[in-house]
Amino acid sequence: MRSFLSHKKSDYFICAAVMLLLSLGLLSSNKYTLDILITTVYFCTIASAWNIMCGYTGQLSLGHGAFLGLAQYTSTLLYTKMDISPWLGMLAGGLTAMLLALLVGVLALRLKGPFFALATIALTTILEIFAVKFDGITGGSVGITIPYNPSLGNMIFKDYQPTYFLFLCLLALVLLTTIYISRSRLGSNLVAIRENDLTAASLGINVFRNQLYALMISSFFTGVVGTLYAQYVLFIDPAGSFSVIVSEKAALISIIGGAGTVFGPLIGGILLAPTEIFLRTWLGSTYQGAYLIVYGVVLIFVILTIPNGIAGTVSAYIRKCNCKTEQASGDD
Amino acid sequence: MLKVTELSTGYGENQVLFGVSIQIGQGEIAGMVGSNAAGKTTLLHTISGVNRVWAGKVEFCDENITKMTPQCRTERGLIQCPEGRRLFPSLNVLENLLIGSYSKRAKPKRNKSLKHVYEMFPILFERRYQPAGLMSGGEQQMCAIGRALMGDPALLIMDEPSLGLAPIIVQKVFEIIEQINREGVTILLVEQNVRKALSISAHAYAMESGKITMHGTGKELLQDENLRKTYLGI
Amino acid sequence: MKKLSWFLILMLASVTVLSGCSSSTPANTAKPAEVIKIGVIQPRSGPLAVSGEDSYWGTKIAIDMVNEAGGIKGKKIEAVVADVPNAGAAQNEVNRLIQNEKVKVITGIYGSAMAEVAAGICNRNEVLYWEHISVTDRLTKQGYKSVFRMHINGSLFGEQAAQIAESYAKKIGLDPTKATVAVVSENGDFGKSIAAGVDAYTKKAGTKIVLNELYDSKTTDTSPIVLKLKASNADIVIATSYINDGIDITKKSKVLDYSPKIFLGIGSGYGLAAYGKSLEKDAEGMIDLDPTSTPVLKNLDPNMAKAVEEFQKRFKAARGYDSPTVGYLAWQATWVLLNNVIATAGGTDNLAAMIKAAKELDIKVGSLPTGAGVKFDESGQNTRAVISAMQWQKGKLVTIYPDYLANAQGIMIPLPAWNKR
Amino acid sequence: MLLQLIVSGLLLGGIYALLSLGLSLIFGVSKFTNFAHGDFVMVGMYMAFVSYGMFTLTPYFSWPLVMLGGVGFALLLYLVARSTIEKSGLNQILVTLGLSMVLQNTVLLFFKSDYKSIPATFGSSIKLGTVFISTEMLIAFVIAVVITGGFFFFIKYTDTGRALRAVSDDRAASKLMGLPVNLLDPIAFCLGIVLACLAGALLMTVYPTTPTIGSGYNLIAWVTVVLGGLGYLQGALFSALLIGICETVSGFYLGADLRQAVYYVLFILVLVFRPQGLFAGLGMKKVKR
Amino acid sequence: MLSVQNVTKRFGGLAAVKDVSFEVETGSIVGLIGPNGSGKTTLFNVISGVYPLTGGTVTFDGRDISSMESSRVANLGLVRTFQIVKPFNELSVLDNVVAGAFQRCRNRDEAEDKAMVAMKMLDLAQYKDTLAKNLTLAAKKRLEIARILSTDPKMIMLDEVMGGLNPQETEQLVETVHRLHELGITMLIIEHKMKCIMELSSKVIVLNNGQLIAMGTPQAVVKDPEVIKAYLGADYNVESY
Repeated sequence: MRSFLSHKKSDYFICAAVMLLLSLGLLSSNKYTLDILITTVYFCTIASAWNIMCGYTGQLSLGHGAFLGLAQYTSTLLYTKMDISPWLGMLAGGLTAMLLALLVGVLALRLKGPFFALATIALTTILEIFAVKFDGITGGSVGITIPYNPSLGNMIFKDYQPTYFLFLCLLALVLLTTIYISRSRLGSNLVAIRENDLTAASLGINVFRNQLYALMISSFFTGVVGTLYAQYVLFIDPAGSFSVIVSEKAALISIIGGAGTVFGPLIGGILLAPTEIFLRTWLGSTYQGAYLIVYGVVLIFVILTIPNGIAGTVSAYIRKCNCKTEQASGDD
Repeated sequence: MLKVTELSTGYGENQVLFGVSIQIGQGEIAGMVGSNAAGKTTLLHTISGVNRVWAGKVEFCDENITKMTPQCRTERGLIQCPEGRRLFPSLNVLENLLIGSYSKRAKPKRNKSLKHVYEMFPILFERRYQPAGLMSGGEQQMCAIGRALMGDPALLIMDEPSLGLAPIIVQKVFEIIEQINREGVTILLVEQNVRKALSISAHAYAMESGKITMHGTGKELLQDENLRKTYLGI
Repeated sequence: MKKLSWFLILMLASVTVLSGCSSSTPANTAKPAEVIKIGVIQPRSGPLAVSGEDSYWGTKIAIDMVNEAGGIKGKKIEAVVADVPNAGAAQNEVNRLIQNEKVKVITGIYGSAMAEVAAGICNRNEVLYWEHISVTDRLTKQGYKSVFRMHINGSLFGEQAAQIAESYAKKIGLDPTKATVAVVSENGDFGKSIAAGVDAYTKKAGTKIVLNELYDSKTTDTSPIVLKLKASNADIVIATSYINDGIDITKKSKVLDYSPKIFLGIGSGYGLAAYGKSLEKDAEGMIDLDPTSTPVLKNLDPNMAKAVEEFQKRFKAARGYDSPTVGYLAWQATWVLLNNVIATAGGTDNLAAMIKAAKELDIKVGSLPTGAGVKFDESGQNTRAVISAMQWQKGKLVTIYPDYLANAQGIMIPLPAWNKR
Repeated sequence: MLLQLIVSGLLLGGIYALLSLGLSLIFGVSKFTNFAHGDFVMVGMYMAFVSYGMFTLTPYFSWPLVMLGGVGFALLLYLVARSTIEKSGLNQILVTLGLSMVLQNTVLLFFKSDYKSIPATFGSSIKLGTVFISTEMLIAFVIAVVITGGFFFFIKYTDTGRALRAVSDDRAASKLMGLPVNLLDPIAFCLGIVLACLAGALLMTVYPTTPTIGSGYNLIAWVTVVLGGLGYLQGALFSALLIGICETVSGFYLGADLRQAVYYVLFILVLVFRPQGLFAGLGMKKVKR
Repeated sequence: MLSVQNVTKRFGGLAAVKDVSFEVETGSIVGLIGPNGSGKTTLFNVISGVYPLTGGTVTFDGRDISSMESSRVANLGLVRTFQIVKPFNELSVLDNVVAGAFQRCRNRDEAEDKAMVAMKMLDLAQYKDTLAKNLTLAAKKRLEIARILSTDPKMIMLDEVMGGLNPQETEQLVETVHRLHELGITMLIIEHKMKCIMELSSKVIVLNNGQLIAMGTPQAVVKDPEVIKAYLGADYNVESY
């Protein structure tokens, strides 16, 4: 698995192919189809952003909802209270998320395994409580409805295609960043840290600083995609924004798809996001919660049988084949 | 008593032992020497059943125990006193000793064994309510040996019992080992203290790179010019 | 790597086909509308599922009853049902209903976050959105043309609650300007908007609020809240709670021997069957402010009375207990929607006609089982929605206020100490 | 007033102790990270509810049934999670998150999402000076204390208890000593989950339940375990009481909507600045990395 | 190049290394030997910054590195291997070495080239795409060396790289170490195989119970009665062999 470091052209090729395929959705004008696609791409993007930090360094964050929510509130408040265009708000949101990441990183990155996960969950919950408490600024638990004034400057559109297009651009950006990182020193350092932080440090890799960079990049993209989603749904509230569930989903999608691979989160998102929607539509109105049982069982099954995720397992298989052919032809 | 035939094992894809065969007779002290990473501890772990056997056979008292779980082996009196003591630091001395007699084999004799251990190591009685982690190295080693004795061993495997101890304590440890042996317990002793180990061993093996390179009586090995070379690598 | 890309492409293709399928199958039903399709959305999984499910059954029974009576102008009503546990799902499902199921009317939804999203999309797509429960003021304050709310909004709710408190205060000889009020509310939108309404009204009336405390409804132990109430020593307590915390506040009041002169509970916290069931004798005398769930059938129009009776029967059969307030609210909202709006507009094809029909509705207060009437203001808010005071008497919830809805006399006002109850 | 708050908090903390002891035990012995622990509290609550519904047994009497059910659920958890023990903690978290999803929604499917509660048996209180003590809570507390006492007796003085502590100290050495680690794992799971279920049954006497109630308890359990020091059972006990008191006191003085924030902040601070827990250093060895 | 002065490291009350002082001259190979548990690896950990030291100073290349983090020590050009091999198991051999090479390179191609040089030197080139966990122990040990080699070190510390290898593999590795030495890399080597130490090092330091008991040429050290006692037992009769 994780041979991504040595593949370059094929990564760009796959990336382009996937984007091309996904952009076929732009031909549709059916808002439901587009909504499914948007939701899918949204989760792909969040999961990919999550993957930059957690997939590559092996730290399990269940608190990306904190970055998401903070960015959503930043951009929405800038837009609704100060009339600053979401285009700027998006950037501001990403940056505030990054600042939060800096704080979280300094405090919590020395924690490992379940404790990092728990600390991030606690952080998300604390932010949710504060968002509810300080209702003078945040509107409290009622949330904020973003007025529907479609225009390019407001990043609100009558049809869903432009929004979808923006989501696609963002996904492409995150994927390209991931490919770039995976080939860069940062990426190499991160996987080294994931495999063994002590050894990594002995090679001269500053464990803390590299993880912090990754967390900041990851949170930036999480924030940006969060603000875009807020402009799409036109509504934010503490429970929805600072949601541990969203963080959990990002993690599960990445891991099922294959954490620490460029395309794992993409595969996970494309498989799981629509599945969830269809299961909910299919079972949700007849048996309460049944779709989540199915979802949960699938998760357990995948994690127990293919812990490296789909992409990991597939590329391990490919590697095996390659090795065989190499041996057969006896090259090197 | 213990017969290991052509044993191979390893970790992951790395083979560590390559067809090791040893044999220990009833009531004797068998010594095993070899440099670091020669595979001694791996062999002992495999005999105790913690490592899976890749190939070969382990027999104990004429019974094939190759695939038995560690606890089944303890039930048969195959007890290990591990390298580095490995006491349970948050348990007190008494509790550590009692853990030694967890097996069905040892439980009925618990009180007798405990008395015996206290007699052998009066210091343990004095410190019986002290957390084991807070004792000195020598005391810890006594406790570890005591714990092993609580299991009513037929064969006691001792992995580096003198490791990291002051010379005077080392002397004492070897006296104890001989004493235990006199009481009828067969002993497999792995030691870095070659001279001592070989001088009390009836039978001895030297191991290198996962293979047995020499065997004979303790005296023979001790006088063998090759041992010094092998062991010191000169 | 090539294989990986093939795998990806294959997957994408299958997903596209899947989504294509789901969007194309319902499109086949483009045959002449023999049925009238209505979107019914409720949170039926997730944390709001309790009341979501109750309100679903309210809506479903109303639709069934209309269908059994021959439908509207001979056409049967078809409910297209969706589970909407959160705002994201609302976005998705409402779009599905509008785009693929081609519904022109959507009714729901109970939860306010989902209502916000659903109402926005419906308005943009020129679909009638008929809210039956969510109380957040803002829903009807955004200039939406096709959004109507049958239920009372939060600030009106709070105002009426404060009014009721005032009248009871007068009854026991308290001077409203000298009485002290303590307000505790769960910190969700429900509690907050009601607290704001109470606040506004008491300011007008000159009553002093000595404690205005918010708390998290997920809280497990409410004794600090009760202790705060006790410390505030207020004459009147207005508490907005969900069921879990509502039960616990009452339990803790008893444990800590706290009884204010008047205790008014608001919302599902004090009115659900579970409240009476788990508190048994201790529920006696507790007052719940909400639209009534014990309609006085004899006060209603005979036809309506018959329908309500039928509803009560069916609800009990379906859910195993008497309908709580949300059931009635959902049922009556759907009932009005079908019989008074869609029937008048002659179907759902013409939005303008439906809006006109809704705006022209003029049903006097007391005509619907919860005592409400219907008259929408410009924003689409029903101005004739009312709340009433219900009281637990002998294990049952009876309505004691206002008089035209009352089926019993209020007891234990002011509340006696716990050991004298 | 403060005294009243502390007493209320203590009573609550007594019940929290049960769930955090269970979590601490499983984490200590099997090094298993259970993120579904709170859901077993929820399951325990439903078991108590069902026993009341079917046999009108109050939780004071239905606990044997709850224990039996708890063993069943523990074995289910063990079965699902067995292959992840001694492996990546990440997978343990994910598997238990998945399990939590399944448990919550299975309960939802069978019991619907309504709040279920059972009527109070006493519903009265005892007055001690200026302090009121709820009879229900007091009895629940006493039962919790008895169970905790029994648990500590078991863990301290029985062979199995000692073996559990030994495994928790040094898993590899325990194997070498011939302790039946494969058997002790399910025993730890059973004990831990049964404690959680019992906590649920006791909570059922005071609070209503709903399928999603477990997540809150899960976080509380983890907060207590971390505050108490990992795998350090007495620590979990003390910090459970502390959390209980913290909840009531901060709820009163800071505002009821900030009470959770208080102990989450405390939790993060302890994690970051004192990862060995609040009570470490009292003759306990430090947690190794 | 490396100067260790009065270094002490305690764990709790236990002194694992007591007041050890020695020098490693630029361009030399120094052997560090001693029986099990004598504190050799602890000394490595203290020098490389894995543990903070309790007392004394460590100077490398003229800079005080006593309280430096291990990553900074490595950046200065002092890197080490671990006694128990710690390859990045899930990465290919190339990626393992690239992780080291990246510490001195900006872009990947450069890093890969550098890694390939190191891998060729250690006979690993043919395993380029193999996952590190699938290597043999000998190859893993070489991988460790290749990985630190690719960081352009001034000095490397090898912790029992010959341990567990068969004579043939040992032979090859000794040769490799010789070649590295010819490149001008200073080395400090922990080794149990005295033969290797004798062949490689110009100076040998002997630790026992955390204390330095002998220092000198290998030939002198193996004849030192203290050393023989430490290794073979206190009452081992020196004359008797």
